[in-house]
Amino acid sequence: MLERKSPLGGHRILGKFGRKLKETGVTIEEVKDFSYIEIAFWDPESPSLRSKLSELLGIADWPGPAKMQRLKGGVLLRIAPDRIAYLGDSGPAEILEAAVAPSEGSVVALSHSRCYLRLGGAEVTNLLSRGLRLDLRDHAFPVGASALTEIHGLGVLLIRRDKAQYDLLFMRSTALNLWHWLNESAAQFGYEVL
Amino acid sequence: MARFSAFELFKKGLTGHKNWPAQWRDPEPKPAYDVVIIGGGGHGLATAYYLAKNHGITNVAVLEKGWLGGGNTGRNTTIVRSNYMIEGNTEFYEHSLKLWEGLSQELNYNVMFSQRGQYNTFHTPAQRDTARRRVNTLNLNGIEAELIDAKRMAAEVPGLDYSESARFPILGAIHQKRAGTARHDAVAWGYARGADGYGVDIIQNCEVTGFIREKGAITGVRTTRGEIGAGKVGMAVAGNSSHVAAMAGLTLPIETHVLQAFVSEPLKPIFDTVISFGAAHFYISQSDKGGLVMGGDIDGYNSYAQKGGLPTMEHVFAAGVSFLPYLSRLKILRQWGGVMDMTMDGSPIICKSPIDGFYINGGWCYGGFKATPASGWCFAHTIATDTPHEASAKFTLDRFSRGLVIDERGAGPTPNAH
Amino acid sequence: MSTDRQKLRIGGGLVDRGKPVTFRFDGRVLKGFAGDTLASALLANGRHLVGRSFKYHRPRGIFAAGVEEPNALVELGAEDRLTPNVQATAQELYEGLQAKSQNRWPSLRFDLMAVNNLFSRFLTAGFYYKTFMWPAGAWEFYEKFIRRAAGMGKGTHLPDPDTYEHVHDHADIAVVGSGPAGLSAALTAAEAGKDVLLIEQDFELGGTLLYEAGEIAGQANADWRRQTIARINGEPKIRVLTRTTAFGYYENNILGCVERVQDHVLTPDPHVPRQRLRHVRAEKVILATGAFERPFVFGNNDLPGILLSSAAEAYVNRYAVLPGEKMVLYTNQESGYRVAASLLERGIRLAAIIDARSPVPTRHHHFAREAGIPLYPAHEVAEAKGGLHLKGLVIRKIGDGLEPRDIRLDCDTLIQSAGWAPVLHLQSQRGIKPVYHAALDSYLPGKCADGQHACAGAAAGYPTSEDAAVHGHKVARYLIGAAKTAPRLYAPKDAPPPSPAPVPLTRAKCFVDLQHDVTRSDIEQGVREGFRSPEHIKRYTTQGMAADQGKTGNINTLKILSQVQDKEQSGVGTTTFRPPYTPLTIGAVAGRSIAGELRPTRLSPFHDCHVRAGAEFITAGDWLRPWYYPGPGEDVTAAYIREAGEVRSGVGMVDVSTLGKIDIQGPDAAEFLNRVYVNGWKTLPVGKARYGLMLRDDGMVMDDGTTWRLGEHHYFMTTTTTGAGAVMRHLEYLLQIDWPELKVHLTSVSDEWGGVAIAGPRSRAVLGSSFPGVDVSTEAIPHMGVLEFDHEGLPVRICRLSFSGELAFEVYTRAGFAGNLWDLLTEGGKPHDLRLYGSEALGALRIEKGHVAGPELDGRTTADDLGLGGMQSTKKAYVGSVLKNREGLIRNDRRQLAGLKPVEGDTPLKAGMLLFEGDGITPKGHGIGHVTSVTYSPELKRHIALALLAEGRERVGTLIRAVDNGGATVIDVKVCSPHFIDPEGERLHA
Amino acid sequence: MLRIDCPFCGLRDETEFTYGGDASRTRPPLDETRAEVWNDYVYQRPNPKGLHSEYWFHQHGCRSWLKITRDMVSHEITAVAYAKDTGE
Repeated sequence: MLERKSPLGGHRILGKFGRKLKETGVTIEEVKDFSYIEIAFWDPESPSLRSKLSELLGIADWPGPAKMQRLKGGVLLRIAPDRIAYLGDSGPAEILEAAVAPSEGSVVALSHSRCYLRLGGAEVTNLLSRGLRLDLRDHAFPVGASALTEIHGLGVLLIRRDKAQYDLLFMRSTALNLWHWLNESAAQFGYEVL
Repeated sequence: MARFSAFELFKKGLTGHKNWPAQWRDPEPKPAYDVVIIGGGGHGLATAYYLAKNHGITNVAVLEKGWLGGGNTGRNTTIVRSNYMIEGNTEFYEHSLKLWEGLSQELNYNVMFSQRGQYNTFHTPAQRDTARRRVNTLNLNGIEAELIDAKRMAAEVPGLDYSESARFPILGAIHQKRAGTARHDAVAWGYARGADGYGVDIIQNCEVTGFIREKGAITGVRTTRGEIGAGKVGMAVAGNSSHVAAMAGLTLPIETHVLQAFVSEPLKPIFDTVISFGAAHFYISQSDKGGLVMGGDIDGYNSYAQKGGLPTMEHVFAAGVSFLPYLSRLKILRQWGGVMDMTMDGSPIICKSPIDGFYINGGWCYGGFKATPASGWCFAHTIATDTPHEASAKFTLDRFSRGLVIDERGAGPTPNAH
Repeated sequence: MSTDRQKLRIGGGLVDRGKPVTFRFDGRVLKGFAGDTLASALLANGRHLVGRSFKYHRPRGIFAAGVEEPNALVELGAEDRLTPNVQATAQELYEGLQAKSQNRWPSLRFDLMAVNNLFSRFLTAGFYYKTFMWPAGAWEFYEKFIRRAAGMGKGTHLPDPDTYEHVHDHADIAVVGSGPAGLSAALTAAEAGKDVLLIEQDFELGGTLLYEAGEIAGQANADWRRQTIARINGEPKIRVLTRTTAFGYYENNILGCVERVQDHVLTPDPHVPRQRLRHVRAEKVILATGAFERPFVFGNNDLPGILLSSAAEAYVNRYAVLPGEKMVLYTNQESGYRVAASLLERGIRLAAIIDARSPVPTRHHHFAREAGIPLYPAHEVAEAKGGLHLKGLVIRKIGDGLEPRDIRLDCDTLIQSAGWAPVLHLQSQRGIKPVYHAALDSYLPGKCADGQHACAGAAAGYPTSEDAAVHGHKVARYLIGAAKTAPRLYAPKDAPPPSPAPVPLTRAKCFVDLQHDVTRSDIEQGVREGFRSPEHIKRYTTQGMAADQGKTGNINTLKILSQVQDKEQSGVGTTTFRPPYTPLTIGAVAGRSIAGELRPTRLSPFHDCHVRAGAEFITAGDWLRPWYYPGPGEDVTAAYIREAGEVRSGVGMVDVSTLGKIDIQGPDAAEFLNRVYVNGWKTLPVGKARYGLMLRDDGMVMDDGTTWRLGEHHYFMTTTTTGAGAVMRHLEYLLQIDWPELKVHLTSVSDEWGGVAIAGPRSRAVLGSSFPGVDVSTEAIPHMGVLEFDHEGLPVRICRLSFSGELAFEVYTRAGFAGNLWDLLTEGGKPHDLRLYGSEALGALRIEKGHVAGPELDGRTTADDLGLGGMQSTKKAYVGSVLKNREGLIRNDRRQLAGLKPVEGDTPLKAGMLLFEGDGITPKGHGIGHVTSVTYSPELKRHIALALLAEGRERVGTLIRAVDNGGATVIDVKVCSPHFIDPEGERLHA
Repeated sequence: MLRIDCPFCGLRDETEFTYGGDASRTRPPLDETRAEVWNDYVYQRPNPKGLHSEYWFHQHGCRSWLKITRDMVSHEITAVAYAKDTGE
């Protein structure tokens, strides 16, 4: 098995950085082994297609706009009117790739084009408000919400995993710009790269 | 009209400045004029001035919906230069610069044209090649300009980020010595006073609400101060060209966009020239009062609001601080916006319209202020003689359908990209 | 030399005597306390003179106690933290603070520039416009002196060492200002369950409650403030931002705010930004911004020692500082007496009260009598007397037909209150004009039609803290929907008619704009000269254009305009308030997107490989690309010539990952391509690629690239590096807007795939050794053939295509495996001496071959101009197919792609040279073309170039001239085909 | 700053979008050969000082092209829809 190289490369150094505070405000962890695929449908509302895929993936329902649907090994996200994305272990990705016929839609594997971080800590929402223009208050962006948006001029896919945990998926070629922004912005809270 | 001079200033100073007359009259509109110019900004006033001065046409009214000079004339970053590369633009802007050089004396009004030079930086070898083409074009058209390297630039302009490791390293610049800045309001006032001196009626608070037509031709205008007959009607209403032309039934190849400008707190001399940055849209000069006058890109979407938004301001200053890191600690006093006609090729329009009796001057994009004298000169010529002036002959309305666009940036029919 | 004695410090106040602070002003070591502003600390030390005015360099002192201060501007800090034009009245004092006075030379007390004052009668409004015109071109000479004398503080050319950031806030209700109205509004909204953001520019909450005497609900202001703040601190729904100024109010209820995080410490924590620009998005906004006190206009009203009465109250009650020892009040309304009473409460008895009203209400007479303060009813101040400080006043009885009789009053301080001006800057920024209310002689907020915001408290005209607190509460209830109707603005039923502002008869200067030295007579002169609109007056006299933007002067200007023109004040109009409300630090606006982060820097997945190989990099669009790989002692020229030669004679490898890549799928993909490219796509078989050219709608070339057919309904498109984003957007536009009937899906895969080109006669051999077992023969992969396979887990896509004119292959893999592919190819290339080449050599090779790139695809060229006209199908319609035939685009004299060879082969050409006929006539004008791309051709061992040349194809074989340096350099060149090497494409098909 | 209520993503700042210009025009059919028709489509703009129909691309969001009605003076947005659904 070849190992997929992270675009963060040697720039991701483990340890504690920034302000020395009693509590480390933010944690940053890179998720390295993941699958990310996007499936665009010709008829995204087709009930037969939905039920077929829901059954294959073992989920009760299709994710609504800007929502994530947890499934075994990953999450399913509705990222555009005619498009869903899957993020997680390779198993469901392979099932989806095999299951969608060209007459139903098109599948594009994009795992290599993305960098994937998991952010946590008591100050994580505060940190994200330095770059995200979205309303991250609990009622506006609850656990389970997802959004395609931008930070620092760079497109990101954001998922709220938990009250104080977010996933951030962004493009490989500009990953270091986002990484620098994240490190500089997190310094005031004290942060740890896990 | 009292002639302005140091002596006059001295004399009137002794009597407490009680004897200065009004710089222009405030007449009631007459029933009809030989020529009516819509728009009392720099371009309209200059047109009236040159109609009178160059063509002897003095029965002229300039109609201004607000106060004269209240549009883009007083809302720009005051840069004057003539470093345009594409045929049509090159000659026109040089014609304009030459007029600027004698304007204060011509108008007997100090427009404070300060030829402190302008630098246009480049940051990649490809940009240097384009700069070389531009400089060669200028030089071979008799316009002084120089391609200078980063070393010389660093010696002449301190405080920029000249490091080779900069994200957009400064490789050099086009330098035009004769370029500079002028006091924008004074240009409108000077032309107004000049035109008024020839008998032109400048009528403020007079908005045009429609056109009077006879057999298809335009023979006058309806205004908030009544109907005014006109032998010819010229329009110079930057930002509102589409709006006014629509009253005449014309659709133009123009979109209106807002361009912001910014001025800093007053500072002792800290920046002695004019710079436009080649890697991101940002330009800067320092006014005589000490404020740094800065600008950048248009906001990017059609707008008639004379104010801009935060995102563009942030882009402008991200670029500004990247090139002049010392700007960071200084402060902005004022943010404002002007609405500009952006044409589909980035170049202006000065021509007779398809409607008899109606003449168009508009579509100035970023170039309006520096164009003021030549715009007035050429538009007056077009109105007076019904033929284009050679310096503006290419600025026709039919150049689009004929494929004769003057696309300085090569951006194509995308107005917000010019 | 240091002194601990703060001679004008008194008891009480809110300063922290447990925390003494040492600071410097103009080099002198002085003491203050935590809780002081720089201004209050200076006053405590008896220093009133702080700066010099803009034009006449007259001495100026402390005038206000807040952000409306026009005079007390100082340079703060030193070296790279030097910050000019800081308002001493708004600057929190901190240990180690260093400040300097400005705009004076050689010293503050003795300023030689004050000579301007002597000539001031000639330096009135608009004087610049009337002189300095002779001789022509001499303006720059005069200008130098004028510029040196103008300006205020000094900046530095040193880069700012501090950082700044942006923050995005969301709230149900944003409250600007924490005076009585703001505090009660915030509390009301929060208690109703709303998320509230309370924004205060000061370092303490409370606004006027910090110093003003008064009562709210039976409690003293100070007590009410303490209790309310305690409630606010205990309310989880309220977030409080102090030291934060709402500087701009934009569409969609967005407030631009700047938080001064570390402007009150000497050495900032490097991990924390100095300031934050906060974008506050609130559903509703409450503007509890207070009011500014208005000064009077009288002779020498700029002398140090003359200040606003509210400022005096603040200095006494909040900062425990006596502004002066013999204070006189000049007023025409109620609040002046409130201040007098407040001072009296602190044991400070005014030396006199001058009241411009006639008659003065009886209660004020009573007050003055009981307090033992001489009252001068119906009197005006004609003129102030003094040098560097106020020494006395000349006052007169106001009245018709009275022989003016001067009364001289000795004093060292004048506090004045001519009325109030609600702070309407933010509302006005939303395009809502303030409305003049004659009964109040003041401007009140205009109507907010959309119900998104409201002004509260003093900003709505309410004069007392109690009224303001009640109004704040009501406004909050209205905006959260608990009350149906908008609370009224202040409209007292029995308001006394305002007394007209006195027009003093004096020869002394009566200032309207203290910072810019604009006087009443400047305005009168402007009006005489025809400048009647407030905007004209502002521009002609520069009133309101100083750093304070006329916060205390604008209304007096409007009053004077109304008097001079004998017009109703409501008909005079106003100037427009624009952001920022107070001066805004540029660094905060820029945030973190500066320098290396101004734009993203895109890195190829092979980036580390290039670094290891010693590449020099260059930017291409947002990308960083290997420019060349220097050998020992090589510069870019030596390196690219070697690299290009190695490709021609052997084999080389170049990174092509920066090309835009688009995955195209769907049953209508072929039809789609057929519409967007000029050439035909219906017949391209699976496993083959084709070069395609796209036009814009106007018929100009937009982009080019190859598109590979991977499957029945599956294509892989490449675009140019710089065109990638625009092409993707353009294609999505067409699919979503114009041709939604086409079943085509697009996905950008630019970052998913990384690739290299292997070019040169031995390229096939490199592939052979790198992928043993894969058939790379001509039969298996012919010209434009596509191969997809998996090599030991490595997914590979290969297409045989060439940019260099040599036999070449583009080899792609998934980006995370780029390093693996690199290693595999380098290893496989070893036996064949595989070399690396960068973008410069790539350019040389494509020029030799006559391929067009950026300099030729400049947005002004047609396919025919580029010699690609033959590609354009005549059998189908495509984007741009109609407009490309406009007369101007098919003229014979258009500039066409041509090759150039200098007659002397060792003479280099330069891109950007202009071309002229070879007729010997002095070159002039735009010429007949220009050189677009140049290189030394290792193959031909000479310099060559591509050009866009009028009738270029017909000129092949003729001699023309390339001109540089404005005509000083003229090089004879021969026009040739742009295809310098292998015009028949034999190598390509080898 | 504009805020656009993307029918898919919800209310977002203008910075996530790319402006696509006037949406009152309709692209002529591909087989339209009259230059004047194309010329009008490519170059002429009504540019009203009032309600303006325009395209915006949700570049950093769902990548939908939207058709928006916006007042060019007040910048108030009165309608947003997928461009796909508003075609002829």
